[in-house]
Amino acid sequence: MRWALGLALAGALLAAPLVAGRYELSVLILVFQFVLMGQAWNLMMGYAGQLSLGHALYVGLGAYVPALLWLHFGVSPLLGVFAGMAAAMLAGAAIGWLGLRFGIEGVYFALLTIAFAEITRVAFDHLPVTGGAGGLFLPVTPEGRAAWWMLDGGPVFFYYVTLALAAGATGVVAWLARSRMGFLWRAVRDDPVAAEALGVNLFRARMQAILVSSAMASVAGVVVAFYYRNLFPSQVFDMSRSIELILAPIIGGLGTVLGPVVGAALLTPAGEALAALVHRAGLDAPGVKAVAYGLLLIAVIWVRPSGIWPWLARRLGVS
Amino acid sequence: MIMAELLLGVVVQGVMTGLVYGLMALGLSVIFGVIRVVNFAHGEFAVLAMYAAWLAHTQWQLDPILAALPIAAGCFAIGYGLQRGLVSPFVGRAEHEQFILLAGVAMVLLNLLLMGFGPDARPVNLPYALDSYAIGPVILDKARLIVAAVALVMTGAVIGFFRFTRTGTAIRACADNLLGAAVVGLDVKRLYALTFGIGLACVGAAGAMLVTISDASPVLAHGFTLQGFIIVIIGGLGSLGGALLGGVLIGVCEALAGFLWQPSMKSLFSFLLLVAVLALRPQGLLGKRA
Amino acid sequence: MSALLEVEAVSRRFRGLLAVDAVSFGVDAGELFAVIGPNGAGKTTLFNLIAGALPPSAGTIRLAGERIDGLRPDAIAARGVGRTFQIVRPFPAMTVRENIMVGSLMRTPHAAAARAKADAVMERLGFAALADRPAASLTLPDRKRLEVARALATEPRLLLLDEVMAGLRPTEVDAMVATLRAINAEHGTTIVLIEHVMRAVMALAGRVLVLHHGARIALGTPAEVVAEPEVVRSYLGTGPVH
Amino acid sequence: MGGISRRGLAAGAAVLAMPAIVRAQPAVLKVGLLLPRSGYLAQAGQSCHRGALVAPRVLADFGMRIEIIDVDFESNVDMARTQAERVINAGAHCIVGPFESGAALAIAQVTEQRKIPFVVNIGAAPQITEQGYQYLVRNFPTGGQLVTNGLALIKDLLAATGAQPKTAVFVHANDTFGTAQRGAMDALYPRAGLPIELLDRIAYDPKAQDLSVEVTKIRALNPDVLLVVTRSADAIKLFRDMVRQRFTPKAIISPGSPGMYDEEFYQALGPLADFAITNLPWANFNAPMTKALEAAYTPANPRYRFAAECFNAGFTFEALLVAADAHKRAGTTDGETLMRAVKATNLAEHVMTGGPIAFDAKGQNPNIVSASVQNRNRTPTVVLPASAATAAPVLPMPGWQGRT
Repeated sequence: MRWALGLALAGALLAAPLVAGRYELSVLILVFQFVLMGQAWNLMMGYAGQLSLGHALYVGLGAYVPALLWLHFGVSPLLGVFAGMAAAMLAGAAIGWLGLRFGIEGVYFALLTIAFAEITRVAFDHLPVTGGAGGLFLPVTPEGRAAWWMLDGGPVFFYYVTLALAAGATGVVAWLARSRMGFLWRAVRDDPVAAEALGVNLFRARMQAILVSSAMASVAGVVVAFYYRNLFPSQVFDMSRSIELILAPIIGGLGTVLGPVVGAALLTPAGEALAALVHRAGLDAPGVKAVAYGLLLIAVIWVRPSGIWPWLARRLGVS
Repeated sequence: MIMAELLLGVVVQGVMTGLVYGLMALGLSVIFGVIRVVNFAHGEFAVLAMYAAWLAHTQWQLDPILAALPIAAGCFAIGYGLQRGLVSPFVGRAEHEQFILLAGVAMVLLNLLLMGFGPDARPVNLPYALDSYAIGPVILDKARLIVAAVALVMTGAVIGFFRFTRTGTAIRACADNLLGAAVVGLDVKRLYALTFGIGLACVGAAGAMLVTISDASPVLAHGFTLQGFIIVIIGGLGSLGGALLGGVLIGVCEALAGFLWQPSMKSLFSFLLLVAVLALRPQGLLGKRA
Repeated sequence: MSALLEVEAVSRRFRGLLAVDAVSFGVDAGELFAVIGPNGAGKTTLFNLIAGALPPSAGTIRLAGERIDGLRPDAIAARGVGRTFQIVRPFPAMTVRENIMVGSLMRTPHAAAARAKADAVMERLGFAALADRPAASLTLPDRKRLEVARALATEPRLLLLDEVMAGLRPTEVDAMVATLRAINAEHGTTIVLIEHVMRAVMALAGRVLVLHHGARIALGTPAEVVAEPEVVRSYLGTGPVH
Repeated sequence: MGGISRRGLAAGAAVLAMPAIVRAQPAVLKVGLLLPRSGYLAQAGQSCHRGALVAPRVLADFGMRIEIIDVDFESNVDMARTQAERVINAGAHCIVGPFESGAALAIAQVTEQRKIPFVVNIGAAPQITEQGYQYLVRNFPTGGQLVTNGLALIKDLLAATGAQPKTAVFVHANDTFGTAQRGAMDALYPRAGLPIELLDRIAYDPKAQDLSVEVTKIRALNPDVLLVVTRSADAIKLFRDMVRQRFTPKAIISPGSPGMYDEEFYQALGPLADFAITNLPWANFNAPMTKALEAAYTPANPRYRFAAECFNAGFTFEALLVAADAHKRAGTTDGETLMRAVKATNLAEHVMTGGPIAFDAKGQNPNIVSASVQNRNRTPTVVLPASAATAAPVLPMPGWQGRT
């Protein structure tokens, strides 16, 4: 039953471009991006219990580094992604080291992550090599000459790229959740003192979580850079980005493999549907949609504080 | 000599601006310090108060400094109701759940304000808004001077309330030892609602005062929240004097960085200051060690 | 037999209060050893010093001849010291089996092996039926057993048990005593336990250390220490009431 | 590129040669109008939107029929892209918007792939027309063009008034637009041949709550002229603090930026807003189409003055005009044909200052010229070029004190 359901879903996702229009694909591409970023955040917060409100930093570095490498040296983003990963992990290591070395936890740690994202934003606003606040622009190749190894292509191409990345991220989370590392992270999240008494090295466990999470988030950056083909520090590193990407995992269900998937699959289309609904109802006042979206968030967290997926899984009997 | 005079002027400006920042952060500190809930809708409520002050001025020619009192009262009621009706079940729950709740509140409030007042900044033009005093090389604006003075008085009043009134003492007891407070029969829910109300009243008064310096506009909200958050952490969780001190530190730090360095990079320095405080004195400058 | 654990003149001070006062004792490998004393005698602090949760203010602690004082708790655990907490600390969002697997994963990198090990430990402690329950839903006695199971799963040389019998019914106490005895016999696991349930102490411990106000006031077989007048005065409460 | 313009010409010729029966008006042109009407760009987005709202009526009077499908992309690039797709699904034959360069480039990829014309109303990043997009045109100057024209007008201002300022400081917001302008200034100022020494360039954070230190810094340099690139909220703060710190430059001139002509600027500053000068494309009030737009705009937006809003409203209207005119000439809503017609645009009759609207091979309109607009009695007033001027420029500006 479970396998049949999973296979049917996989088949539907693979076949979607045959039936879905471009608009639907563009929404799905967004969904997959949010799944990827949400899974990265889910690993760090949901599994290792470290609250980050600065994940835009890793996404942003993952966007800028491959973009710059491609722009200046013609390096394929398929290679550049690893450089972006390294940069993001370096930033994660710095934040993690500070936080762990000085015992900065909880809300304080969250603020530390915000501080680093903001510091990076201001720094990038002033770096000439990144185009500063004026932005970094990736040239567009004419249609027909788009090269997949340069991560260039139409919506169907990006649909499959983001689908693969989202599925890969979910697979990695599923694997990690059952691995030794995942167990230790969850132990540290639930009770660091007890975990340490059993022999878990807190520093190492938490650092691993930060590094894996920042690396995964940086992959989403490559898509941001090469899908939109322009980067501005004030957009890429903005705190609202960090906040946007944590909504799906929380609403879907933190610390579960499918929570971020369910969250993204509900929230992004919900936002689109609200926009369309508001338009159709003739309530074309700017802000109506955001009010409705805010009320939706309040309602969901009120009714299902631990997220929709754990509840749904119980109802479906697939927990 | 000229440089020294200029620097003195810049530092004084930083202190004044910082006191305004501190005043803005006071309400966040009250709520965060007692209920341990980060009010992510902090900035939105400040903007709400700014619009209220704008309305009071355009409709009834009420000076924002006078309007601050009824606006604070209104915000108190909103805060009390909000805690009772919405936030209460989330007290003591995971931070991310509180976060989503209040981020949702912020989103609703901000966009209601956008729908109600539009995106254009709403100015309150007061006869004294552009007055300033020159004391030697230092120039002091009248509006900032008034707001800074109110910041000091208000902080004193709130500290006094928490120290010398029965309710205030009871609220502090809740903050220090929740279980103990419940055991000795304090109505924690009511006290928390009062605290949220008082916190929002501070935000309301601060927002109302702020229109003497800055125009009401929805785009301000995010900045207020983030800055308030930083100031509270730097000053020390639950320390009201700390909020003021944190504000002044940020104000002076940004003013000096802006003057001696590039102004567009000044926020960088407040974040670096924050990182330094987190690392070296995580409980904040005036906070008690946990 | 050589001493597995050697505690020498260990003290711990909390802001002027001497919680552990120059305590010395040794525990031999394979021994069953109890620490008793009235509330506030410093028993749990002593455990925290041995397990590394607190650094001692003075003195040395050796495990199999190597100094372990000042090491981090995880390093001490890695050397084979398992402990339980008096105020239980389960991993609430994880199931009972997963809780125990965290322990067994300290000795194997493979989740499957760790799972098998966890199942064996659960079987041994008699709560295999609870394997898939979230730890947060357990009753207090079951949580105490979970503490023991989790520590056991790390295959410790030295097991520090902090009041694991408290709240158990007499039959359950007997079962736990039997289990600990069996573990001790089969694996040669050295067990040091803090216990208020005298029935268990008498049945289990070969030697007993008595602490009072942080200081050692007696050390010997259960029968010996019970006979000490000072122990009786301080602990058993048969002396004059102060 | 030459090939493209040849193709464009051929297409234009083909359109002209079509028999009249085919050129009969098909169904109305549906235009997807993407603007940031909420979020952090809401002020500008709604300002543009006000101009667009009256456009169908005005265009109808000129014999062009359009229908607007409104979309608010919430100042969010993700939304800009998905909404572009949605609005095309909803039947839009072309897209107009989006006020912001990042969103423009996100939308451009959609329109390029779907072969739908995209007319950029406002967005100054030079890269928009440097990316080789075939389905994009921009009826708005690039940052470089703005600054070039802006600096040339400063020269004219000095000549017209006889003012001889010696020094200047350039102050700009460190955002996308401000940084682009800074880059243009760095490149162009030395070659502009202005007899004014540029003492320093100061970048400020547009998110800053307070600009008093920035003003202290300017005051310490004591320049004769303040060159500014701002947005209105920052401009208001800057002016208030100059008044408080009693610093009066001889002139405050923007070489091409919003800020000092927005309605909220006048509302907030009253008489203090006067005499500031902005050099940028402006509505040509002598043009019949401008008069028609103003006549429609004023009753529809009683709370806003067309004189203060004509920049956003004018460029947004013109973008719609470009689409409507192309549709009229092409006689079809088919994307490819429509785009050929857009590229062949040659509109002598329009709203903003400058020559006829036409696009070069890259899709850029090179014919836009700036005017010098000075605030007089809280109204932006064209003072240069003389041909369009309704008043003479005043330099140096009077002090803050005693203004009414």
